[in-house]
Amino acid sequence: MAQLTYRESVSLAIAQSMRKDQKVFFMGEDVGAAGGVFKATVGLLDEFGPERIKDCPISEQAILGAAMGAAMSGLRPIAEIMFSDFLAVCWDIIANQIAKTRYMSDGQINIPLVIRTANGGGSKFGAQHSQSLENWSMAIPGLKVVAPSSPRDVLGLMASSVQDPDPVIFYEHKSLYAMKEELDKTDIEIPLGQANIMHKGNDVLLIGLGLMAQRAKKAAEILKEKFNVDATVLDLRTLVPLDLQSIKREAKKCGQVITVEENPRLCGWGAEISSLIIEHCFKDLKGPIKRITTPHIPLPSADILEDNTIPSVDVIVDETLTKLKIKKEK
Amino acid sequence: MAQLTYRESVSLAIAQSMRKDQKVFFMGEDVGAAGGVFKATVGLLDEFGPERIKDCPISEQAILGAAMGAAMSGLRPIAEIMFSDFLAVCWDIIANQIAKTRYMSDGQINIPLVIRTANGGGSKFGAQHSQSLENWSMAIPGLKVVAPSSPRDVLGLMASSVQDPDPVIFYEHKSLYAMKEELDKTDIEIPLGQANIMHKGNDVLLIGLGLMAQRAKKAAEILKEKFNVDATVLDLRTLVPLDLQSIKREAKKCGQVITVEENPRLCGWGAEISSLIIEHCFKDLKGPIKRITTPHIPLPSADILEDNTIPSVDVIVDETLTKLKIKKEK
Amino acid sequence: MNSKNINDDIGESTRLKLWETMLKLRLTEKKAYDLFLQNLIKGTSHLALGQEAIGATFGVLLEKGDYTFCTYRGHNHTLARGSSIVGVLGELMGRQCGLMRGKGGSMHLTDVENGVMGSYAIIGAHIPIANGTALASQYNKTSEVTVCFFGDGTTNIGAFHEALNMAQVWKLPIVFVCENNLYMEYTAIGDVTAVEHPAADRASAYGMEKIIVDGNDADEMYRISKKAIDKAREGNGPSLIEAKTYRHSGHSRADPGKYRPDEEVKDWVENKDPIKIYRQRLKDFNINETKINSIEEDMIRQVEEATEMAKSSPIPDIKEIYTDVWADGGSEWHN
Amino acid sequence: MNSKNINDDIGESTRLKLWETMLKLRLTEKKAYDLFLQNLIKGTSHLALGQEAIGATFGVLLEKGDYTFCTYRGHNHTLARGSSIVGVLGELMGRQCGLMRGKGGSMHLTDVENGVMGSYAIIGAHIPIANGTALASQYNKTSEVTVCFFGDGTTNIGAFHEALNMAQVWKLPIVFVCENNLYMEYTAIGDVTAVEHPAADRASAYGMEKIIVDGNDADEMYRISKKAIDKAREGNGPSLIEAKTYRHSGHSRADPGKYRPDEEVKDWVENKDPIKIYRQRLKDFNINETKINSIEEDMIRQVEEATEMAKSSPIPDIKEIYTDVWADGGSEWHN
Ligand SMILES: Cc1ncc(C[n+]2csc(CCOP(=O)(O)OP(=O)(O)O)c2C)c(N)n1
Ligand SMILES: Cc1ncc(C[n+]2csc(CCOP(=O)(O)OP(=O)(O)O)c2C)c(N)n1
Ligand SMILES: [Mg+2]
Ligand SMILES: [Mg+2]
Repeated sequence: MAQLTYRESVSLAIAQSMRKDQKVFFMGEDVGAAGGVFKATVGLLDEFGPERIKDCPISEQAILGAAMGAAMSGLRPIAEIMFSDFLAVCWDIIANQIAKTRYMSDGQINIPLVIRTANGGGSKFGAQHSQSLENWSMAIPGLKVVAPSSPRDVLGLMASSVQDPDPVIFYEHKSLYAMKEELDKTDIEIPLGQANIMHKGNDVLLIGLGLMAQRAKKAAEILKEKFNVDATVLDLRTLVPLDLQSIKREAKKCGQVITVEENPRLCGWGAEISSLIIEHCFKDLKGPIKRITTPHIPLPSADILEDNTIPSVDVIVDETLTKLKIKKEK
Repeated sequence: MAQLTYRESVSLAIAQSMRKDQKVFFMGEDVGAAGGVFKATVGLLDEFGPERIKDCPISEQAILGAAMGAAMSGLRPIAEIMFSDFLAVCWDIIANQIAKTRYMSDGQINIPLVIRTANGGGSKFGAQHSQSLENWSMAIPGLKVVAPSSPRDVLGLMASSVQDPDPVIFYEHKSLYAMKEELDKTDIEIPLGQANIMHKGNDVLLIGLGLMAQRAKKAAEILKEKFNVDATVLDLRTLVPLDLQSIKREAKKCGQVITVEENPRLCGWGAEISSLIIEHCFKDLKGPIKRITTPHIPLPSADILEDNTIPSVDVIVDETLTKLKIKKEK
Repeated sequence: MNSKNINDDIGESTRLKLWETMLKLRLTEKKAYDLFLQNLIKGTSHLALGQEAIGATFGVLLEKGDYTFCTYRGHNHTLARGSSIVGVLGELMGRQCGLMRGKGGSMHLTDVENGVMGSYAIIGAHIPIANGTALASQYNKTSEVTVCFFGDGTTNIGAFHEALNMAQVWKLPIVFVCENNLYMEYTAIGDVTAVEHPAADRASAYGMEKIIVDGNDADEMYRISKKAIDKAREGNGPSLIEAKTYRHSGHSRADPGKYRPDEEVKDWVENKDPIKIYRQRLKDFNINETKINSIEEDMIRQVEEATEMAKSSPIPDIKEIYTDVWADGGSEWHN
Repeated sequence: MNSKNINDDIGESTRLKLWETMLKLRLTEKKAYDLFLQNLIKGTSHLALGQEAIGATFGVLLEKGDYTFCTYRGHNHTLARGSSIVGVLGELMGRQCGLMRGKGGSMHLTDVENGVMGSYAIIGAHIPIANGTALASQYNKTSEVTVCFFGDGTTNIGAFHEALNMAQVWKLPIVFVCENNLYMEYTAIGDVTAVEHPAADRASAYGMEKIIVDGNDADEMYRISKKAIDKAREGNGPSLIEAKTYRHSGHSRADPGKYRPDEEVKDWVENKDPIKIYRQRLKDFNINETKINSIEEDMIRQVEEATEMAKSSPIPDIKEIYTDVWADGGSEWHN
């Protein structure tokens, strides 16, 4: 039995992958000697040395370019982009190069690499250090998209991501780094494309990702306890590949669906899931699909503003009750 | 009466804006002396000189940065990004700076600028010069998103975009540059957020944008002529602001909805429209919303491959018939 | 340098302005640090204690209408331009009285009234943007100068390169100021940079002059910066200044700065502190000690008063979440 | 230079290889031009007629296993590494026999078997990527060298800057080759660049040596490039070479190149054509004219044969659209 934080799971997951496969190395800004700004890579430099843990200049294009090229010649790099917001400065390398090169080369080139990045809000870091950007990468053909919601999932999904022969963007949630979990073993694998049922029920399906999956789970507990509402909570875990089977099955079972997104409204992943459910489960739906999202605005910084912008457990509970036409006074 | 190509409309629209307002200037790569790679800015340098028509180095971040800063101090720049695919190399300036600065500054800073770019496929340019990327900018709060489908719309929407006090990404479709239209006047304005009904009918609503709006219109003509199907074709024209009123009204009227997107499937604008229609018109729908999109792949280059990847008029016709359960042999 | 022996090209009143400005910066940031410890400031915050001479110099030299662009480590540069202490501390505390009423936070201080065209939290992004206000001045044939501050680590990012080239090609009225505090976040700049002087050794790549200055000596900063500003204002194009300095504290709130050798920190704090240096300098120039001290006392009082004002300012109304995305004041994305 | 007077450090067999390779490049691209006119090549295409000496040199110098990265103007560099003419022409024509069976097109020629790690159509993007294969060689302690080709205009984009700095910091085994053909697309490089030599004048910003070479003289190219390759292979880090050259035709298919002064074009085509220069050079070294001519005739025949093969190759099956997005060979994004 080990008690691990999400943060510790990251470094352990990287270490486990590196121990198994000499081809795996890790690079990023301030990741080695300093152990990363989120302290999620502490200890790696000591164990693996500077050849496998590489501190980089502030040059995100150069970092991901080098990672891509190394992957093209058979290595398996893990590259850190400190905050997901900075994906924008290297977006060409990601969206136009890493994602498309396999296809354009007619399969001559494989790019087995993992880009891990700290994603999401809750830290009052303001609009340029708090975004939830899973949808950016979901929109790009050729990228796999992973967003673990617990220490266990970090371990299991990182192991699979590193072994995956395709490029993976691995979104770690900043507000989950401190989360703790008891684990009976740490050497686990969770296949990409397998959603996780975090709570079971027949009344309504809540679909979440990352922090929002955890909040949906808490909401489901409150809904059960206080309002006798039975919700299924589905943590998608990966957006690409998408566990469409589970989505369809649970949506059909419940007939009422709510997606819970941390990103701003327009073109979020919830829109895609919503359109898929419409396509595949139209007849089984008892009502419109509700999307809970952050409003379509940049994220504000002050406590009270940020707290009231990102969907909270209370908001999820309230919106679920509204959707099911249940009065809160119950 | 003037007959204008879409290409000529671009330079005329810019010229008209520049004649009216000394604050407007234009910058980009190879736009001045050469008149642009698509010859869409021919003549501007001659009329306005090098101080208002600025040829730039290959430095997209510097180009949009300068445009942003100039807009912050009250000018109204129009900046060209030669192909929309290159938005990726300056995505940080667009998504993190241009889009967010007004909000972060609590409204102290306005950024009235237009970024125009050649978008879309059809030219066999391959995966890095053919993308349809309206959805990238739709996902970013703080950006307005415009995509004209005709010479008239280029004129009217460019005029409004340049006058708009907020940043606008203006997607011109490469495959429409040669399109001609008779116009009785050229000094027109079309407000942002006003969709265009290109064809009227009650059986099915086809929602398109850019080239896909034109193809949907052709499909509607064939559907009428050959299959007696009455389709409404709604050209969204702008994704932000979105003409939600027209979408709702037409969706309710028809009860059957198809979106026609040129972008790859996941998180395209069609997903958002689909989820909005579900939210607002659930009871009026007679069947699931169908999304016609490019498959979720990078765009291939060879004629036959590209032609069979981007939704064609035939595909739109066929998918509409399938949706309405009409046999093609009719 | 024995200041008594040189001709006083700067003069007492300017020196006292430099002194006052440096104190404003130092004392406000020290207060910000206290407020963290009291948990009245949330989020992150990047102090520039020890780097005051640089921002202060430009604060004194620039004119109304001139533009400045700075980074997340921008409290100094903002205060130096004349922004109110309460506006800065209020923003850090997320209060209604904050420069952006809590919307932007410590990394995005903006005060257009005072020419502070924003603080930018993504490395390098503001350098091309700063070219834009300079371009506007050139386009309008007006004489404002734009100044853009950034760190040593920032010289390795692409936007830096693009912006410096463009500025020179167009001969823009701009001064680029690299504050070389020897570290990016926790990594020594020398470990990740191909040249010794991350900015100055690159100046020639943009056809610019190599300029290195002791950024902790306000007089030296003043002289060099004045030249660059004058050059820009006279239409003679951009300059790139590398100012050597050091931050006394860690990179950001959470960082104890342990990656730096103790002796190095000690040397900079004890022997090269710009405030200490300048206090001595004022004495060397025989400036009346009561003046020196009363400016300090006055500033201490101003900072205390501003702190109390900020503390008593209400938190923003949550309706503010939905304002000012668009120029119409709202956040609607549909009609 | 009077070649007869210098010691022949290159030797006949290498010279004939250079000759043969340059002809392969020239004749294939000329054929590509004919095929456009016949509308057998769609889309766009960027010829490098006149720039053959550069790619050819590296083709001759590099060893199996070495990596090259080039741009949309990359037919030359691809052919020079040993890729088949039919594979290149086939790809331009969108045929099954194309290097990527029509999926990539003329701007993305890739032939991993021959070390051609792709052609990249977004300016500058491939420079950081090229660092990656060099990093892999360093990591694996193997001795391959990576070579990265790009144009003069590319030196103004951010990725160039980031990549050159990183290469030097890590002492990567890579050679950067800037083919300065004096123009970006239609704009003279001098109009948009702060320095005279867009690459060489920036070398010092990355702690590298300033190297300028006549890119139309294959012997000069050979000597300079050999040094740089040897340096990289011996673990002594990167080099940046600026090779002066000129493209005979417009930027791309649609471009008549009218922005260039007639005399300038004429001078380069008539007096500085690398093929003409080298034909004379071979003669100066008393190489048997029959050899020279038979290599040429042989290459003409090879190109003709390849053209016929490519023409008769089928167009790809439309099922190909859905293959090879993922390493499993398919394009499914869900389970
Ligand atoms: C594009 C980008 N990459 C990384 C970061 C994270 N980051 C914030 S500050 C910093 C160090 C900057 O160093 P320097 O330019 O020397 O400025 P200083 O903090 O020393 O003032 C880094 C890497 C960022 N904000 N943006
Ligand atoms: C990021 C980006 N911006 C602009 C372009 C359009 N473009 C294609 S080639 C080219 C000129 C490149 O000039 P240079 O680097 O000198 O190479 P050359 O074409 O002369 O070989 C430009 C601007 C592009 N492909 N990518
Ligand atoms: Mg620093
Ligand atoms: Mg060139």
